[in-house]
Amino acid sequence: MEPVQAQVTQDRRFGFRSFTRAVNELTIVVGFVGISLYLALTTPAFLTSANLLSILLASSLIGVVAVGETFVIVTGGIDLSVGSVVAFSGVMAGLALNAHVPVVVGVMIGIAIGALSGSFIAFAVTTLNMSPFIVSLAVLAMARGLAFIVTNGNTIFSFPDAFDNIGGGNIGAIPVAALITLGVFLVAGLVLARTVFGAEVYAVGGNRDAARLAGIPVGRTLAIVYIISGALAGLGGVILAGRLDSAQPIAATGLELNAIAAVVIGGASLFGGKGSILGTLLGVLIIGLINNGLTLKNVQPFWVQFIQGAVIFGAVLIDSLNQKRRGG
Amino acid sequence: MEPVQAQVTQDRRFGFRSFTRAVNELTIVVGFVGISLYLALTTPAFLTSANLLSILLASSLIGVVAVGETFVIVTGGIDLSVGSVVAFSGVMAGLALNAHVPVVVGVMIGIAIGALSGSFIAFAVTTLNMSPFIVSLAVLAMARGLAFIVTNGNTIFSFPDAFDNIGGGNIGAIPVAALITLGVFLVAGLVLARTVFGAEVYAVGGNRDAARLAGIPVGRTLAIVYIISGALAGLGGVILAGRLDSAQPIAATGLELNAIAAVVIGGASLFGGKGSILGTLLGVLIIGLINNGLTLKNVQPFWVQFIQGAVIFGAVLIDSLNQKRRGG
Amino acid sequence: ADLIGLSVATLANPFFQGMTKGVQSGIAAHPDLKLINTSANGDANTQTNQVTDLINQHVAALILNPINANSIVPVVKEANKKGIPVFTLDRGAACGGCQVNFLETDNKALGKEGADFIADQLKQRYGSVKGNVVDLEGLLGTTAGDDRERGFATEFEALQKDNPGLKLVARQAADFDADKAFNITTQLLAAHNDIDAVFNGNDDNAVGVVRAIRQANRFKPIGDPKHIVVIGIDGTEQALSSIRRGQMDATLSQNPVTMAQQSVNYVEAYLHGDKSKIPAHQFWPHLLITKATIDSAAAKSYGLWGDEISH
Amino acid sequence: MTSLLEMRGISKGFPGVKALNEVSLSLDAGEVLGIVGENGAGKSTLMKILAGVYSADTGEMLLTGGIFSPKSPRDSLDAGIIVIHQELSLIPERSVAENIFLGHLPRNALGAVRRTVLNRSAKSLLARVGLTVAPQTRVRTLGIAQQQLVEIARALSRKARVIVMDEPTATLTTAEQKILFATVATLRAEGVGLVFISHHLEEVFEVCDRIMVLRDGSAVDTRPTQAWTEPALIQAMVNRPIEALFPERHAVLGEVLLDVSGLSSTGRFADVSFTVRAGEVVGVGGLIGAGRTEVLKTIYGALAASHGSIKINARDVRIRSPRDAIAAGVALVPEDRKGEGLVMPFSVRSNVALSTLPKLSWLKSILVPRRMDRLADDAVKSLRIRTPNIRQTVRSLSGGNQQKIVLGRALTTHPRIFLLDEPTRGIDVGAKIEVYRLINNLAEQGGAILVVSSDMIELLGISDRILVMRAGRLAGAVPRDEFSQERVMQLAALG
Ligand SMILES: Nc1ncnc2c1ncn2[C@@H]1O[C@H](COP(=O)(O)OP(=O)(O)OP(=O)(O)O)[C@@H](O)[C@H]1O
Ligand SMILES: Nc1ncnc2c1ncn2[C@@H]1O[C@H](COP(=O)(O)OP(=O)(O)OP(=O)(O)O)[C@@H](O)[C@H]1O
Ligand SMILES: [Mg+2]
Ligand SMILES: [Mg+2]
Repeated sequence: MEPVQAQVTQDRRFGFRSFTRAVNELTIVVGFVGISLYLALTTPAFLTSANLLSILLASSLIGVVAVGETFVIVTGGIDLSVGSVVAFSGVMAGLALNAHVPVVVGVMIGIAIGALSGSFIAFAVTTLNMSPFIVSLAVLAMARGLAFIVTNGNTIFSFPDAFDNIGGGNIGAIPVAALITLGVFLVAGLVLARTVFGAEVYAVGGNRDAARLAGIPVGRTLAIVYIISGALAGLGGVILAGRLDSAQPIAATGLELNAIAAVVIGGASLFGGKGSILGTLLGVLIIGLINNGLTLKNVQPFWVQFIQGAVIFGAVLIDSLNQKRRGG
Repeated sequence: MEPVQAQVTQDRRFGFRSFTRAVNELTIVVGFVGISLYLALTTPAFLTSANLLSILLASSLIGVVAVGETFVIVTGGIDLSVGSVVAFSGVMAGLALNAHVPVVVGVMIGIAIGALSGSFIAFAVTTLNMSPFIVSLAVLAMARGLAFIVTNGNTIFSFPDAFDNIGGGNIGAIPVAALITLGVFLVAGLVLARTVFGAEVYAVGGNRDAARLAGIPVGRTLAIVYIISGALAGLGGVILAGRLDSAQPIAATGLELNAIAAVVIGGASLFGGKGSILGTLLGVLIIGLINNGLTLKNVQPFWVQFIQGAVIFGAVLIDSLNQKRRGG
Repeated sequence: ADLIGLSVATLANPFFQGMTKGVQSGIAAHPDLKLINTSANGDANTQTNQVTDLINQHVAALILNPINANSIVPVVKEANKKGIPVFTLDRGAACGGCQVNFLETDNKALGKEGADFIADQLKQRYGSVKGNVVDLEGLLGTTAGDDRERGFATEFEALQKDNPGLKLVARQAADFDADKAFNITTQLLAAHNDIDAVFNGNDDNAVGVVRAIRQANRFKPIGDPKHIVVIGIDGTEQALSSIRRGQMDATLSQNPVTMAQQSVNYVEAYLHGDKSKIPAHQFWPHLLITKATIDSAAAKSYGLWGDEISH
Repeated sequence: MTSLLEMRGISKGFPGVKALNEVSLSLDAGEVLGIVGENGAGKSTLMKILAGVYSADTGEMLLTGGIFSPKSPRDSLDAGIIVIHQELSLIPERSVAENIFLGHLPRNALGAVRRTVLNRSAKSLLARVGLTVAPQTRVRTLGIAQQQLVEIARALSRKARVIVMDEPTATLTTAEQKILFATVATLRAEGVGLVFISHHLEEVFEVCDRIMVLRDGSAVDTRPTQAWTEPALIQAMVNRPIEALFPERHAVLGEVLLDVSGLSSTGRFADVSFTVRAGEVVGVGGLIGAGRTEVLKTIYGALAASHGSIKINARDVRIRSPRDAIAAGVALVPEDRKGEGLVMPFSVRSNVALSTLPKLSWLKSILVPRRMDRLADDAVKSLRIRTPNIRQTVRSLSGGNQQKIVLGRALTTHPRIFLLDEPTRGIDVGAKIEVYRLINNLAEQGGAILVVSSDMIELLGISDRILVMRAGRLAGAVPRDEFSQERVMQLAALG
């Protein structure tokens, strides 16, 4: 029995190696390259290593947070709490450091606070069957409130250098935070693309009923995903506090929308089942590039937001036209 | 699996249904009644007509915006631009009024600007096939940017009384804005629950492919929905500018999250096909009650956000436990 | 006791915490007053709603720290109608006599003095006013951000007229957000290796700048010809600490605690004392604080509020 | 000797429905048990209880003599009970291989998926079920029949003691069925116990050792296959005598209603030309992936045509959307009822009304619930849709009844041209006869009907003429007097 047509179709679609295929799917790469080219050609300062590293550094906070958000979004969920959790973990780590715990412990406290708030969301979403949107919105408000309550609204500052270096130090010329972020992307990329857990994350997001019928521990998968997102927000809090040598309860307000935007620009669907860490990396870098370009070109502040919006629109528009052309 | 959901005999999608049945489904009503009772019993100032009217007045901006958002969310879309559009329409109406156009024209300009930005989203979503999340996020940034650009960052103020009364006047004891908002809820409730268009909105959100094959004009339905959302955000801008006798480019920042929260608290799903105007009304009022209660009970500001989050969490938790119990 | 309603614009910034603490301690000093305390989270509409709720509770007086001078007018008029006296703090209501007293920070002057400070430093460095300056504005659309920017920009342009060597290499909005200031500065430092000074819309901006300079290994002690002058506004605890450590050059401190206490004193006088002594409008003084002056008697008597409120 | 599996006195109720009433069955190792029954008889529900999806209200299950009470699908899978559910349950965005091994992907010590092992194993399983797509192919790009084969391959990927196939053949053509039956034989020889559910009685007779009949949630009779005759089986299922399966065709052909010429859709099919006359039933045969669905959808305006023209009633028409098609008097019953036919969470009434909302309203805008009720009631009555009431969500209906709702909706627009894609998929004999009669009536009333079906017997039974497609092209047409399975198969496979 020879379904000829199907055979032909498959060859056309899947004859290439996997990298080509990934790029093929990530048509947003066109937008990314376009923006980079434009900046490279019009702004002499753009293609300096100091500048490129500064983009990486500036992207590190949103980057680690967006990685966690990618896991959540691939399951079809959403985590609106990340910005507040960054602030809350940051001030908790800061309070601990000011009480003279060792730096390692301070870092772990930051990450643990994030993971804890992630577990709260996980519990509500899996066991109580509540909507991730509402739960994480409630945690957005609660974590922010807690950050104010524990600090009395004050800025916590003056941390040991070892801690500050996490966010603001360099190894050679490379910012530590950028290295950490790249590490997070690498590990997360492997986990999501190559492991059984990653496959389960996609399955849960692609068709939750089918995943359950196939014996996948849906609840556990969802729970882990929110904990990852929380823990990475905690790490983000540590990076931010270290970078500024201070932790403010108001920090990272609105970060969640930017992180989610990066994930969606990177090709994920809020309906779940779609998305990749590579895509998110592109999304994060596109946002980083736009901000960098606006600074380098010294765009008038009134115009900044408009142009940010227009460029994101343009980049995704290219993407969608591109997909249309390919016959998506 | 979804057996629990599926068993329930229901026709919440469209067509007539008895009021009790609607309430039966809207278990969030329990949370609403709970919060009201608590406030009524513990706070003497709560059950005064002045206070109750002030809750309605305070809910009017988020209310009109949430109505538009309900339409969008029922189709499975999202409109993140509403906060910025409120600001942009407000300043445009304000600029027009300061150029001495008649009040009616000023109002129409505000609404038209909203509708226009809605059409932009509609075009991108339907014709260019872009994701509503990204498009409306881009419009969020662009509309905010435009609001700054056209005003040079300045506050526009001192409008004719007739205009200010829209947002801040009373008819008898009743705030005009509250009346307008209730009118919007009524009309929208009828449209969504009882008209062909409303049924189409639900169908598009419930299964877009099936809707298209059934001959429903999917693109047109989606387009109208975003235009409604934009126009109502424009109306929101007018109400706000009137209420404050001034229009600021920075106004209504973050309003989108609150509006979406109200819709989701009211039982809508971000996956589309579910939700109702009555539910959104309850969601809006719950948020209004919480804020009112926090002021009446003189909760310390540091605790406000935490309690807001906790109460929303609690209200929706009751809802989900309730649904579980009913679902058996 | 008389109920006093307070609405501050936000608590997102230590300055407003100082203001709240000032009102609280002021009220504590008057046993016949009781406080209802709200914060509007930076949103004018929320503030209007909160003030309405306060009016509905029949407060005896309102202390308002408006988000926007125009937007607050309708509820101030509403309060007037109900006979509730209104006292404004830091920012007034744009209806003149509708408030009993308006205690103001002169934001334009702060911006102007920031420009002058930078000009002084450059003159010390180069013998004449020249060099490359960055302007990191605060949050667009806020009175503090906009007025300080206006004060700075006007003065800077005036200085430029007389001193052609004075350049503005970048003007960006850092939104009173330390992280945003950090990112912008990192990128500006990568693009320009000859920045002499950075003006900041507030101290949070300045803190981000200081950290970015350190991160980029561009920090040189004050006095070094390559030192980048950083000046902020407010006098937060972190800024004071940074000045003591010689990382940041100066802050233009305005004392919200004493300002707010004064406002409460006026309320008390209005309700139970001598109304005639209450001025309709008053600029609350501010003070330039540098490493040289931070421990001076002048600074002590003005009050290092940033240090006070956290202890 | 204990049986492999025993279900005793199983009852299950849903609000408004008693789906199962004291049903018992036993299954031995190496045995194939057939379960037949009308739509909504409770077959799938019984199997879902076995699969750990639902828990029974009463009754117990024994697996090799020991009490078996699964709390989740996972428990059943771990016990070696594999159910191929009636509703496809695949992850559309993932690869075929990953779908096959979902829930037990081969992994190394680090938890990484062993891709090479995965793809190799998947390839051999795909070969076993006769699907020749690459294991890396995304399921989303597969037709529904190909997806069904993936489901079967998935069942074979696990170490099974019991395999349940709930209408595995509903979407398959004869060729794949043969392979499936061979697989069933192998499994049986290996000592696996199989449950086979189908509305194709000839298949049931072919593969089963024993056949159990469910009617209205009760097991009415179980006998060895030899002890059943087809009429007896049907009688037991529907509890009333059934005449001939296919109605007599008295085709009175009128003018050409649908004239398709040179129709192409890039990448899908090319140069398809044919006509359908008023009163004519034209069947379309072909293998999986031949492009039949795409042709129907292109005519209906749901896919874009790249070349060609369509005439309706001798007039050129431009159909750009399903809406245009409906306005031109064309109706489509899509093959994938869950994905494209129904809005699953909506009620029966809402689904039936979907295509004629303006007509059910006042001034074409305000819905008149009474009209909607009447329309839905009519559809339920005339198609004998089994539902507690018209407000029931269609998700809770049995597959066959869902299919009838799609049909019912198509009729509400009073079309003259019917494009029916696998219209009897998953429908019981009784209902099938009703559908055949319906098709016949529509033809007699002057309708032009194009039926895609992978059920060869059905195709031969109801058509006046059969078009055969192969690899995106029309391979030929067979007039009624030349009808034979061989002829159609030959055109479909060889050309
Ligand atoms: N989740 C559910 N909620 C409510 N009723 C249900 C649910 N699942 C099944 N039913 C009802 O139970 C009865 C049996 O359905 P079931 O799916 O078992 O039938 P079936 O024999 O498999 O039919 P078919 O041949 O059409 O697949 C039907 O009346 C159906 O409407
Ligand atoms: N959404 C899709 N995207 C890409 N290719 C598709 C899609 N749907 C189907 N195809 C491919 O188009 C071809 C024809 O589809 P399909 O299998 O539906 O045809 P068919 O003749 O109707 O067969 P059957 O209905 O028996 O499955 C197949 O190669 C299939 O893989
Ligand atoms: Mg079934
Ligand atoms: Mg087909």
